[in-house]
Amino acid sequence: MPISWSTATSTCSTPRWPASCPGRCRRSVSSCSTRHTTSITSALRLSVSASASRRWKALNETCGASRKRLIGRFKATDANRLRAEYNRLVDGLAQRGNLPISDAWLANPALPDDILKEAVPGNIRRAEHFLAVLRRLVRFLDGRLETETVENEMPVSFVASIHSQAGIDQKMLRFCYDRLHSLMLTLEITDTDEFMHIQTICDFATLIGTYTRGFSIITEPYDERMPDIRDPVIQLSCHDASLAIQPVFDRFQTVVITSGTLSPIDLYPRLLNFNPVISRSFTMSLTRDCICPMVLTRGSDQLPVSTKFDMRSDPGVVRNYGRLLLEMSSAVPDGIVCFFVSYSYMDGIVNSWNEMGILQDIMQHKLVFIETPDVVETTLALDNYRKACDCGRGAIFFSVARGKVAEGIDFDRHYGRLVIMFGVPFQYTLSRILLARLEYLRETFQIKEGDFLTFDALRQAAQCVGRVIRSKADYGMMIFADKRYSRHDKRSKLPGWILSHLHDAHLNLSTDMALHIAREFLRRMAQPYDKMGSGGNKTLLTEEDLQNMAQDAMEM
Amino acid sequence: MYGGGGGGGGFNAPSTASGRRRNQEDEEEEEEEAGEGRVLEAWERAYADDRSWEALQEDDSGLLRPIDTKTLVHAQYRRRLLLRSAATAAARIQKGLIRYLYIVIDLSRAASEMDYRPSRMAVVAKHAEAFIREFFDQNPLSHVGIVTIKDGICHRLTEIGGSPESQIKALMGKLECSGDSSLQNALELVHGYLDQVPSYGHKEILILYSALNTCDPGDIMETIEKCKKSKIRCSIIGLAAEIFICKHICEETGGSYTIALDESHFKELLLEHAPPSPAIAEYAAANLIKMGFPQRGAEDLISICSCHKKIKSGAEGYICPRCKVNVCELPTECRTCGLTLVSSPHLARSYHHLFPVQPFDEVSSIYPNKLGQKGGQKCYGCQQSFINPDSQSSLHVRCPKCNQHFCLDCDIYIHESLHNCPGCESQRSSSS
Amino acid sequence: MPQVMVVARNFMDMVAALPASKLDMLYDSAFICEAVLRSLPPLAKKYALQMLYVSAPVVASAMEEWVLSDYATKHRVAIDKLLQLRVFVEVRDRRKEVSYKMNQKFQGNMQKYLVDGGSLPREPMPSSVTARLPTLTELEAYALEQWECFLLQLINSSQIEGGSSFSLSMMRTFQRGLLSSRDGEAPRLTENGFQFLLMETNAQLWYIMREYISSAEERGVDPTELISFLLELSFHTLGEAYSLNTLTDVQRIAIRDLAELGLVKLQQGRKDSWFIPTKLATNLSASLSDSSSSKEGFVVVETNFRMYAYSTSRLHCEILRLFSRIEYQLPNLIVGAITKESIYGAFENGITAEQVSLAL
Amino acid sequence: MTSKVYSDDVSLAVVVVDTNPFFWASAALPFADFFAHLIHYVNSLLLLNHLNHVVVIATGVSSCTYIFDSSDASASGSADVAATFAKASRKIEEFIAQDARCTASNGSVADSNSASLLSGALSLALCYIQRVFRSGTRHPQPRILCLQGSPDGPEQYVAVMNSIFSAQRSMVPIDSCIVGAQDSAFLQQASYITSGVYLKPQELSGLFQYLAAVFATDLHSRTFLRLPKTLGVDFRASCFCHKKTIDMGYVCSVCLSIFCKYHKKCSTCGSEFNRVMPDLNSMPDQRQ
Repeated sequence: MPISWSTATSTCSTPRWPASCPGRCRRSVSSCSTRHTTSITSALRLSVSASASRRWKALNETCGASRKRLIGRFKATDANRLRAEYNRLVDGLAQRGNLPISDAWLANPALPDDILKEAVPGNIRRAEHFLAVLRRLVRFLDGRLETETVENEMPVSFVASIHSQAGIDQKMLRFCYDRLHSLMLTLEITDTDEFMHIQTICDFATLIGTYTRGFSIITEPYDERMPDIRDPVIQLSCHDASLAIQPVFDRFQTVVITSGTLSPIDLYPRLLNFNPVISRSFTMSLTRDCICPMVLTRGSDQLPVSTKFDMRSDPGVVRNYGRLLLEMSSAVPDGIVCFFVSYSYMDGIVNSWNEMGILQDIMQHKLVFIETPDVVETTLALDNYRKACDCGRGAIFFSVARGKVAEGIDFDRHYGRLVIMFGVPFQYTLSRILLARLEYLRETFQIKEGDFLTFDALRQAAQCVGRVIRSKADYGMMIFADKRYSRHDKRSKLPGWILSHLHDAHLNLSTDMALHIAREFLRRMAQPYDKMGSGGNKTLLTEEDLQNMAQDAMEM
Repeated sequence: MYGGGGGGGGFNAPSTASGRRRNQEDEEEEEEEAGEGRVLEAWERAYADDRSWEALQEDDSGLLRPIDTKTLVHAQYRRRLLLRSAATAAARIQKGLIRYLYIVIDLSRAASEMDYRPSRMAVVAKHAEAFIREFFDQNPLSHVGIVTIKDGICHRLTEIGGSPESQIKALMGKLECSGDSSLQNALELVHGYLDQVPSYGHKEILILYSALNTCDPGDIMETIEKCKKSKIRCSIIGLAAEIFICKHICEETGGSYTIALDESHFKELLLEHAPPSPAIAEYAAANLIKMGFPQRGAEDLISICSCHKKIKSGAEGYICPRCKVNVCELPTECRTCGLTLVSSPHLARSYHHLFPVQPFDEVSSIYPNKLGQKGGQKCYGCQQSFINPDSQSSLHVRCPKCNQHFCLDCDIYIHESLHNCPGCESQRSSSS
Repeated sequence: MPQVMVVARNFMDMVAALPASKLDMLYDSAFICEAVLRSLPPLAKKYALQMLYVSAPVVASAMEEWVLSDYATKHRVAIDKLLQLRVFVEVRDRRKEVSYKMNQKFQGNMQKYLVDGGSLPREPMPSSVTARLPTLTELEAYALEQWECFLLQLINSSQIEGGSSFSLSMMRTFQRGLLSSRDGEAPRLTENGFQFLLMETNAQLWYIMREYISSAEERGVDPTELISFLLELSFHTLGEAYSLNTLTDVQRIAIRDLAELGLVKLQQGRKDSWFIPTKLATNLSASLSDSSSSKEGFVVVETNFRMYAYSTSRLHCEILRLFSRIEYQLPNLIVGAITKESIYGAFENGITAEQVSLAL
Repeated sequence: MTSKVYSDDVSLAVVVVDTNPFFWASAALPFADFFAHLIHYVNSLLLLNHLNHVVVIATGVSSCTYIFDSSDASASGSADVAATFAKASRKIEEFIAQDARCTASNGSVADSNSASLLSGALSLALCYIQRVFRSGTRHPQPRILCLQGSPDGPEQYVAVMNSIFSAQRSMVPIDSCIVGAQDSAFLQQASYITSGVYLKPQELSGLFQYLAAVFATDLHSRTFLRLPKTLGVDFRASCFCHKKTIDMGYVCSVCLSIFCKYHKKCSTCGSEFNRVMPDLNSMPDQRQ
């Protein structure tokens, strides 16, 4: 099971967008793409499903094993090294002090410095004790997993129950991560993945030990989607993105947050609770209008298409989506990326396409690759997808909004001439985590569920389609295939750089019209053009251009 | 009267990038001012790009009349011309005049698409024919072969040869399309053929590509390398959209890659390949070729022609100067002694590439007859007076050498077709 | 349109039909010769030219040598034509061998022409005498206007264009064929009348002239004189003024009628009057009507029988009105619809469907 | 439709007249008579069809010019054709004089067998014909008639050839009537390539008869007629180095210039020749 420790990715991602103004982040000390920070939900996830139970044992064993090995090491290692380690544990503070501060927060952004600065409590300083503590903790969690009911509690109560049942107090919990870390350092353990699970537990412990608010622990014995199979899960979910960005604000005096998908821009200060000095949304400066967003609402048969629950399983809709993809695959060169709202939906629709024979027809034009929850498979698929694009065979990549691909992978140039967003990627509204989070948001920030949901969905959508164009030499088309996109409240939440290119004529298209537009667009884009941009639309600013701008700014 | 305007608009719009951009812009604004609910239907979209109706004006009596596209056409012609003359700036420009060209025509499934009327295939064939004629007109000593791709395999329609007719006939015969297309197979095949041509020949491939993908048996990159090694210049004209691999091929082999916007643009792009490209020095080895210039046989003599083995009276045959055998048509290779037989007109056809007429410089109409003493108000070439009422601009050009003035039409004609300056030709001093 | 040829040739037939003596008389005037020559088929022209300086008769068989064997028929046609018009005269020498020689008069005239590229029938009046002459464009406008209003006259004789009321003789001319005038009611257009409307201006001209000439016979006027005069007329210079005094009285009568048709423009000077030939006149001898005389404009007919005609001329409008309901007229656009009634109306007048579709 | 039936008749004839004084000085037929024949011919063309259109271009040793255009004649009224002819003859005299003057001025070529500027005249003619083409759809059928006496000028080879091909491209036949002593290889090729008629009359005194018989007929009716066939067209090239005609020679693969013997370096495009076939792979590839 992949463990997405999302906060770890919230560090300086160099500003990508708009890629036009060299002097932009000169004054900033740091800047980060907010994309990730807000999505720091579902932090930890221990699975004890049948398949994983073995792993659970393995976990225990590893605990045991590691402990034994540790003991062994103690025996083996000479006194001074032991002392050295001991010292480090004792005056962790000093140690930390020596380390450059930035490293500290980079290494562990989620934990405020005060923890780091404190010394490790005595009762887990010795390795044996620490391991014993871990043992107890694991056993406790194990116990919790036995439960038949869905529980949702705050860290406080959870910690309390741990204390009562496992006799581990908050302080100890808080230091698990740290302690394990140092332990591993000492023993120079390299094969960390063997210890992944134990680390997970430590992380978990540390987090609950640290934060009293903004998180909640959710224990679900069953997966809602398949309520008969027992699949108990303990989830620690973070509702408050501001926690993650907090250290950044503390650490730097000037923070510039840039992103291609910050919209509506006013929502962010509330989510990340800070008050912006300036908040600007820039339009994209392009030599030619090289992106062509379209909203496709109807299939060729003029029937509406959508992924609303009532419609998504309708064969008509499925077929229309299929036809759309087929037509496009015959008209668009090289790479096409498709995003679906969820894995389950993707599986479903791809299956039915297969049955309808649409998939086979598509295969005649392009190879089809699918993203799976498995990282390795996905990377492999991506590789081959790229190859297929390079060698001219043409390929389609099926992917999922909010998936790994949607988050991190670029489909620029010929790797993505077209991206189709099938449906509006709303979150799975019944999930406990989401509910909990919405509740939290309502209480703390007075943000309405509806707003947040659409905002979140559209941001996801924008982010998906944003994969396709990465520079102004590049060009690509974006199809939002759902009738709901044509509604103003939805559309208006799209970022400006998309809206500015979204002609009114492209707001309510059917498949055949979209096809025609696509052909036109591709031909137009294939024509040679002057890279520098000419006259009115100058896109590459020179030094003096900037100075002039500054001048103007001064004057007004 | 519609035809003129529409045609003009349609023709001008794609060719100039700026024109393109302008069109898009006013298309945008047009659509912005079109209200919220309003949706351009598909057929409307087709016209939204080239807004040919804007080219129409009304004259005082309310009659429609198309704007005179003459100046526009002339402007873009001049751009072409100057471009060309800039390319051949060097006084002694080397041109690859002996070309071995394989035209690869994609007859895969995609060629049956109807976005070109009546179908891509038909359009391609039609213009390919025109191209072949034009090609031989411009490069008489060159050879052309046709290869078609169909069902993923590709086979040679006609082997490389010197006469247009056979090629065209073969092409017109074979017009149905199916299956996938494979660039690699095509390149492999043609590469195989082109490896045999003599070293002084310039090897070229021109691919007219309808499909948007290629199903290759092996690694196409290797094939590209091979072509590159054996100095084969691949150019591709795409009918639908830009494909990465095609771009790659052309960049690697020094060819040009263009995408046709519509039929007229396609024709334009295709014909750009007719004039010989400036020879890249190492692409072909310069060499002296021994050639024979046979004379028509005398009326009375009856002989057997070596090509068809038929009895011919000498009149419709030529006599190889070396081995005195009778051949039917020129240019060809003597079957007996292998001597390349050409007629001097064949060579002469391509001389204008060597001695181009230098571009005339434009003269504004403010002082029409100050410079041209002889030219005066009239075009020296066609005697048409520059001051014609209907066209408001009496812009004309002047030959820098003989200072004669010419009207725009003559200017185009002289540079595109005639290739001598009448002024210079009718002066003893400069005529030699 | 085939009719044009028919008409044009018919005229020459008429000339040919004249008895030899009259023909020779005609050939006295160089213009007749010229006109006749020009009306010949290409090959015949060539022969005439070739024979021009040959005084001795040429053997027919030798002539056949001139053409390639498989075009002998054309050769035949040409020769026949020449004989018919007595441009060539057949002579048989004692060895019964057919050979042709050229009509002396004809030959003479032609030779003269070649030397001094054709002179003029009569000197134009010095511009001092004449008041300001209309410019060519004015003249053409005048001619067309006249001609059109004459045609309009044909279409609905009820409406009379201002000023130009046609003389009886002319009307009578039209009666023959074009208009079926049942006594009592106003004359209406007949089938070939409609056909006539669809012809090229030049063809129409010829047609009318033929009618005119043949009708002239009834009026006891010698057709040859008319013919020669008409042809002469056609060689006058466009837009020059010629005095009426140079004309015979027959010609004077004729010229009045012609003026109504717009062939010539009459002007009254201080002491004497003169006539100015218009384009129509000068085109008389032309076998081909040049494009300027045939008016621009075209008709679009939709499948719903709605009809858009791009034309400024009232004439077109009227012609269309014959078989369709004109809905409205823009400066350069006539919009009409072909309805059941309208088409029935057309059939009433004996206009056939073919003609209608032909017209469109 | 009508136009189609008749337009075969209507023809535009551009007559190129050689007024090379060096030639006419020693010609069998005095220029005056020749000109008279010409006038007859032009008249006969105009006679055949009043829409026929004749243009006369004079080509001298060192210049060319238009001397007669029936269109501006008819514009001023077909009446004063005679006047226009008078003007024409005046013009041609002026031209000859002026031509002689500039020949004298650039005393480069004063030898007796110097050529007239055929290339220039042809170029002018073609330009004029293009204009007629532009004039509209029902333009007359153009053709060119060259009345040449003086010998060919080898230095005009390329230019003449260019004009010939251009004529061929626009389907303009080039008829040629040689009034001089020897055949003209240029015009032979011109007539052959553009499928015109090449004629060298034996009896110059009856020139008009030839003109009327052969060159007066329009293109359409030419197909019926038995016209003089061109036999033995000389297709041999003249080498660039010595301008002498050869029937076997070396051609530069880069610029196709012809040499009568092997050279190390092409004098036209300056590319070096290496006798041995170079193997391509050994050559350095400048692309990377």
